[in-house]
Amino acid sequence: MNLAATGMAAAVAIGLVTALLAVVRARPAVVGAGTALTGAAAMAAGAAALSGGSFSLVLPGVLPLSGVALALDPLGGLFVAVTGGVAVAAGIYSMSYVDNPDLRARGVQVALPVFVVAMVLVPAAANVGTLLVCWELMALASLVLVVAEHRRGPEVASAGRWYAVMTHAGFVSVLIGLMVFAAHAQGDSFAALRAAGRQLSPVVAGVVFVMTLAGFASKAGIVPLHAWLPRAHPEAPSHVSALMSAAMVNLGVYGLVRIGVDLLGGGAAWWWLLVLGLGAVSAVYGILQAALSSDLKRLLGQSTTENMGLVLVGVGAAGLFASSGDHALAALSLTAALLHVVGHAAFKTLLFLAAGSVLHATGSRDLDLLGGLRPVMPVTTAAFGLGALAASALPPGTAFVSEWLLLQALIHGLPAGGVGAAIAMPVAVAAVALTAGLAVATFVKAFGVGFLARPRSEAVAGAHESPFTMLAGMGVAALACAVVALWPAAILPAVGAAAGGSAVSGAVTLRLNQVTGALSPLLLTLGLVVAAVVVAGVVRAVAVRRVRREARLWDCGGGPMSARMEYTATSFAEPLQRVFDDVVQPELDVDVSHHQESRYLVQAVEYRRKVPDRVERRLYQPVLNLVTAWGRAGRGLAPGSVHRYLGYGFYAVCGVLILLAVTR
Amino acid sequence: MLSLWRKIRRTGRVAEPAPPPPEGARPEQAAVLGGSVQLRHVDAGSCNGCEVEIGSAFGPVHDGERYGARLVASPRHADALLVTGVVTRNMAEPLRRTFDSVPAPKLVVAVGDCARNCGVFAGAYGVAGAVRDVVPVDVEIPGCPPRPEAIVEGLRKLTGR
Amino acid sequence: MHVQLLDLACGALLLTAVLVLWRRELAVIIRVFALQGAALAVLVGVLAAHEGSAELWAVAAGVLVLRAGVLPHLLRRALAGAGESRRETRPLVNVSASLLAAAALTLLAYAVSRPLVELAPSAATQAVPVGVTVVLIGFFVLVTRRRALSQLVGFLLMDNGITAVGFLTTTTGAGLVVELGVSLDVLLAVLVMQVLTTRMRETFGDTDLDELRELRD
Amino acid sequence: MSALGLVGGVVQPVLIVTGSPLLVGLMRQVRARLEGRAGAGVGQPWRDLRKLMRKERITPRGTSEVFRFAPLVLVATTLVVAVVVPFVAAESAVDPAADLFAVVALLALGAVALALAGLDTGTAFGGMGASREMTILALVEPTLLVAIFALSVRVGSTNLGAIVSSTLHDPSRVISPVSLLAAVALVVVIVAETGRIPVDNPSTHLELTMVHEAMVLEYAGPDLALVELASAMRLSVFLGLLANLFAPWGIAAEATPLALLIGVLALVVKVGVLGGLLAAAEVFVAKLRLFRVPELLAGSFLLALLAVAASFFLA
Repeated sequence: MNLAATGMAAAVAIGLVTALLAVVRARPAVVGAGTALTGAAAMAAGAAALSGGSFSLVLPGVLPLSGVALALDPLGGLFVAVTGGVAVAAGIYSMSYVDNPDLRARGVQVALPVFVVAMVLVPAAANVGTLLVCWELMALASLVLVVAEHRRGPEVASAGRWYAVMTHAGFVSVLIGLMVFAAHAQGDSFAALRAAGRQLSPVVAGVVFVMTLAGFASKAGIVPLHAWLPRAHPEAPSHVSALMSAAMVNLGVYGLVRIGVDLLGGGAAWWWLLVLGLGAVSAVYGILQAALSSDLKRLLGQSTTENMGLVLVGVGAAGLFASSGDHALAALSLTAALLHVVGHAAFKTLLFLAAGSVLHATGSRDLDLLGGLRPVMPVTTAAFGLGALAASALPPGTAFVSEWLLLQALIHGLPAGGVGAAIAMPVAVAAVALTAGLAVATFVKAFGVGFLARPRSEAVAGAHESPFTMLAGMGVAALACAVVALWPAAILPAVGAAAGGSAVSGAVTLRLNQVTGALSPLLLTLGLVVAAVVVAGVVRAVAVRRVRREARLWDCGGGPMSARMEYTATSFAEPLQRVFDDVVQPELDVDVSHHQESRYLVQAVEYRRKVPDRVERRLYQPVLNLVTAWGRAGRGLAPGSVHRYLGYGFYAVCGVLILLAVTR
Repeated sequence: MLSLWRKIRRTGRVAEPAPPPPEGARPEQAAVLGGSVQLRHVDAGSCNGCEVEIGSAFGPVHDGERYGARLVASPRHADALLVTGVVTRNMAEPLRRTFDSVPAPKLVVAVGDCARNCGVFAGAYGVAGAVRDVVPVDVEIPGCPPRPEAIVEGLRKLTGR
Repeated sequence: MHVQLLDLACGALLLTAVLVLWRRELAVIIRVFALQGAALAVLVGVLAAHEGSAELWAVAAGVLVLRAGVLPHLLRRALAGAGESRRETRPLVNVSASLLAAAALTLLAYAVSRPLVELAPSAATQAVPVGVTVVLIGFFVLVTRRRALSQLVGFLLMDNGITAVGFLTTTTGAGLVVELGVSLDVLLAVLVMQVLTTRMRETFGDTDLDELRELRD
Repeated sequence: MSALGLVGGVVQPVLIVTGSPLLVGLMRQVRARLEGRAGAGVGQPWRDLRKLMRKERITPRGTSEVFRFAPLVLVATTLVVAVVVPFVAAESAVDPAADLFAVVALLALGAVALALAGLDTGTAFGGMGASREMTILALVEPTLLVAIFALSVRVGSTNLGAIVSSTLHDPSRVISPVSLLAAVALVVVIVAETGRIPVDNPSTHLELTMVHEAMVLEYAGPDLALVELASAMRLSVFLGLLANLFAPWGIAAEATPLALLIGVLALVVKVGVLGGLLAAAEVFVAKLRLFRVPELLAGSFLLALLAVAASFFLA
C-alpha cells in the first residue's frame, strides 16, 4: 500500500471518525481539528499521487451495480491536495469560529467532515457510480451547511432552495451525460470509458460533453448557471464559504477536464470554443457584478465566478490547441489554468476566512457600514490585504503568475490554429485584461472601503481581533498564497504533472519550455523591496525634518468630518456602474420629499440603487414563471381524493404493462 | 484647431518683461524655500476685489508663475497662505485650522488693505479683526485692491527670484 | 515596398472608417470621408503601379476626383444648408457600444472572407477583409445613425468598401467599366438623397429620420 | 546578466530620476509659451522637490501604514521599471522581469497603492479620486494588453529586449499598419494612465474635476515630493516605453562609453520630443467629461484590436 492510498484511507477514516464523534458530542474544537487532520491526510495523498505514486482500488460489493472504484492519478491528486489544503485552513479556523447555537447543532457539525470527505473522494472516483454517489453526498452535506444559520433570516432559506434546485439540476445533467457515455462503453469504469471515448461518434460525444459541461459548469458557478453561487456562498458560515468557494467549485473544473480531456480524449474544436466563450463571459460578468456589489461575502462569491471563468478560458484554450495538434501550448495553457485553480483556492480561502472574522467581530458584511478596522483588527486587515493583492493579478500577487502564464499561452496561440484561434485569442486576451482591471478595482474597493479609513457605523467601533485559531487558519492560507506568488516553482512541477506535460521550468525564473517567455516573481519582488528600501533611505538622508506631526484631516477648515462624508462602496462603484449601464441595467429610485410649507424646500432625498443580476432576470424568471404556470395547471390533477391518487398509480402501471406488451 | 494655432502664432508672448527684483527685506523662512512657493488662497471675508487681482497676477500678462509661485488646491501642498479680506467671525477658526494644516516652514501673506488693517470694514459687526490678529503675518501687500504688479512684487519677496 | 504601401492604404481605409463611427461632428465626418476617398485612390494607384496598367491609373484618378472631391463637396453643401443640426448628437447605439460593435464586425469580416483569401493568396487578396470590414461598418452607420447626412456617409462608406474589395480581388483590368458604372450610380444616389433631404428640411425643418415614422400615421 | 544590461540598470534609473522632473518642467514651459506666458523655467519642478524635502512631514489623524507607505511603493515600482526596461541599453539588467505584462502590472501596482492611500484618508475627495482612478485603470487594461498583444505577435515574445532588438533589426516593420494602429492606441492609453488632458488635468485646482490630484490632497513635505517625483517618473517611463517600442534607434547595443552616451542622448531627445508634442497637443484639446472617457478608451481599444486583426489581415 503506497503513500497515496494510505493518505486517502487516513483521510476517509479520520473524517468518518470525526463525524461519528460529532454525532456523540458535537464539540467545535474536536470537529475542527478532525477536519483539519482529514485535510492534511488528503494533502499527503494528493502530493504522493502528484509525485508519481498513483493507486487504484475496487470494492465490488459496497455499492449496488458496479461497486466502488477509487484511483488517484496526478490530475485527481492535484484536486485532492487542493481540497485538503483548504480543509486544513478551514478546519483550524472553525475551531473558534463555530460559537453560536446554530453552528454548534449536531447535524451541522457532522456535515462538515462528511463534506470534506466527499470532496476528497470525488477526484479519486474511478467509475461513474462512485463519482455520482460522492458528488451527491458532497451536494447534500454542503446543503446542510449552507442552511445552518437559517434562523438568521429568510434569505438563508432562499439561498438553500436555490442551491438545492440548481445543484440537483446539475447533477441530473451530469447523470444523463455519463449514462449516455457508459451506454456506449464496456461498463462504467473510467478505464472502459477512456477506451470507448475515442471511438464515439461525434454526435454522441458532443451530447455527452455538453450535458456534463452543463452540470460541471453549474457547480463551478459559470454564467449562465451561476445564480446559486452568489446566494449560497455568502449565506453559508464563513469556513464553509471558504470550502465551497475554494474547493468545491474546483471540482466542476476537475469534472470538465476529466471527462472532456481525459475520457473523451479531446474532441472537436467547437467544444473548446464553447468552453472558452463561457469562461470569458463568466470572468467578465462575474467580476463586473463583484465590482458593483457592496456585500463583502457576496462580492467574494461573485469573484469566484470570475476566477472559475479564467480557469475555463485556460482549459478552453488548452482544448483548442490540442485539437489543432499543438500539444506544447495545450500543456502550457492547462498548466496556467490549474495553477490558477491552486492560487484561487489559496487566496479565496484567505479572503473568506478574513471576511468571516469581520462578520464575527462586527456582525456586518455590508461594506457601506464597515471601515476603520485597521486599528482594531490589525491581523485580519493584513490578511485581507494580502488576499486582495493575491486576487488582483498584480505583482507580487498569487493570481499574477497564473494570469501571466495564461496570457503567454493566448499570445503564442494566435499563429497556432486557424480562424477560430485567430478570433478567439484577441477576444480572450481582452476579456482577461478587462477582468484583471475590474478585479483590481473590486479589491481596492473591498480592502480600502472595508478596512481602511474611519468606521462608518457603530458596529465597527466595538470590533475586536479574532481568537488565535481563526488567525492561525488565515495564516495557513496566507502562507499558501505567498508560496504560489513568490516561488511558484515549488508547485509547478506538480501542476505540470497534473496537466500532462511540463510546460514551465526553472526555480527562481520561470521559463516557458516550448515558446519564448520568462518571468521571475521572486526577483521582481526582491527588486521592489530593494527599491523601496533605497528610496526610504534616500528620503531619510535628504529630509531635513524627520519628525512626523499628527494633524487633523484637511476638512476645508470646517467642522470635523463625519463618517457619512466618506466614500462608500456604493459610491466607489458608481462610475463603473454608469460606464456599464447598458450591461447591468441597474434599477434607480430617487424619492424627493418636500417641506409642507413650500414645494421648493426639499426635506429629504432618498436614493436607492439595486443592481439585479441581469442574466438571472432574463433567463431564470421566464423559466420560473413557466414552472409556476405548470404547477398551477397541475393543481387540477390533485383534488385531494385518495381514490383519485390510487387510480393514477393503477392507470400508470396498466399503461406501462400495455406498452411492454405492444413493444415486445 | 488650425485657427487656434494661427491665434497662438499671431499673439506670441504677452507676458511683460520682468521688472527688477523688489527691494526690501525677505522673510527669514523664505530662504529655505529656495525659489519655489506654493500658495493656498484663503478668502477670509473679502469683497472679491483682491481675488480678481490675484487672478490677473497669475494671468499671462503678469505671469506670477515665472517667479516660482504657484497656486495649489490643498494647504498640505502649500508653503504660504494668501489671505484676502477682513477675517470675519465665521472664518476666524477655519483660517486658524488652515494655517495649522500647512507643513512648516510656513508663511502668511496678507493681500489688500482689509487683510492688513480691516480697511473700510474696521469696527463693523461680524469682523473678528485683521489677519495678523488671527495668524502671524510675514508679508503684507497694501492696496484696495492691490494692483497685480504689487501682488507679484510681494510674491517675489518670498521666492527671491 | 508595394506590399507595404498597399498595407498602409488599407490601414488608412480602416482608420477612417473607425473615425466616421467615432466622431459626432458632421463636418469632421465629411472630412474623414474625403480622406478615405484619397486612401482608396492610393490603393488603386498602388495596384495600378504594380500591374503597370494605364487603365487602372485612370480609375485611380477618377476615384480621387469623385470620392475625395465631388462627393465630399456635395455633402458639405448639404451640410451648409442643414442649419443648426451639425452634430450626430444621439445615435441609436451609443458611441462606445458602436466602437465595440465595430471590433466585433472586424473579426466577423475576417472570418467570412477567409475562404476568399485562401482561393488565391496574395498581398492584395490578403487585404480583402479590410474592405469587407469597411462595408460592414458602413452598413452599421447606415443602421444606427439618426441624421440623414451621416446615414448617407454610411452608404458611401459601404460603397468605398465594395470598391476596395472589387479592386483587391479582380486583378485583371475589367475594373474600369464596372467602376464607371458604380460611380455614376453613387453620384446619382447622392444627388437624389440630397434633393430629398432638402425637401424634407423645407417641409419639416429637420432631417432626423426618426421623425419620418410619423408620416406613416 | 550581461555587462551591458548591468550598466543600463545603473544608468537608466539615475537618468530617469534626474530627468523626469526636467521633462515635467519642459512640458510646463511648452504650455506656458503657447499660452503667451514666460513660464517658470525647466528647472522649477526640481526646485519644488528640493523645497518639499525640507518641509515637515504630516500624518493626518486616522490614517494607517497604507497612507504612509504608498509613496514609497509608488516610487519603488517605477524605479524597478526604470531599471529593467531597455531604455538606454538594448539588454535588460534583470531580463526575466523585463516582460511587457510584468512592467504594465508593476505600474498598475503603483496606481493601486496611491488609490488605497486616497481611500485610507477617509475624506470625500480621497475616495472620489481613488474611485475614478480605478475606473479608468480597469477600462485602460484591455486596450493596453491587446496593444501589447499586437506588438508581441510579430516577435513571438512579450520580452521587451526581444521586441526592441527585433525592431532594430527590421526597421521597416515600424511603418506597417499594425505598428501605427498599436501606437495610436498606446498613446491614448498613456494619456489616460499618466493623467494628462483630456482624461485628467494635472494642474487643476477644482476638486470636483480631479482624478490623480484628489488622491494626494493629504500628502505634505517629503511624502508629497515622492508622489510628485513618481508621477513625473511614470510619465517619462511611459513615454520612454512608447519611444523604444516603436523607434528604438540610438539605443546602446554594446557596453562602450560612446554607445551609452548616444543611448542616453537618444532617449533624452526622444522623450523630450514626445513630451513637447504631448504638451503642445494639450493646449488644443479640452478635458473630457469623466463619462466621456470610456468612449475614448473604447475607441483606442478598437484601434488596438484592429492592430491585432491587421497583423493577420495584412501579414
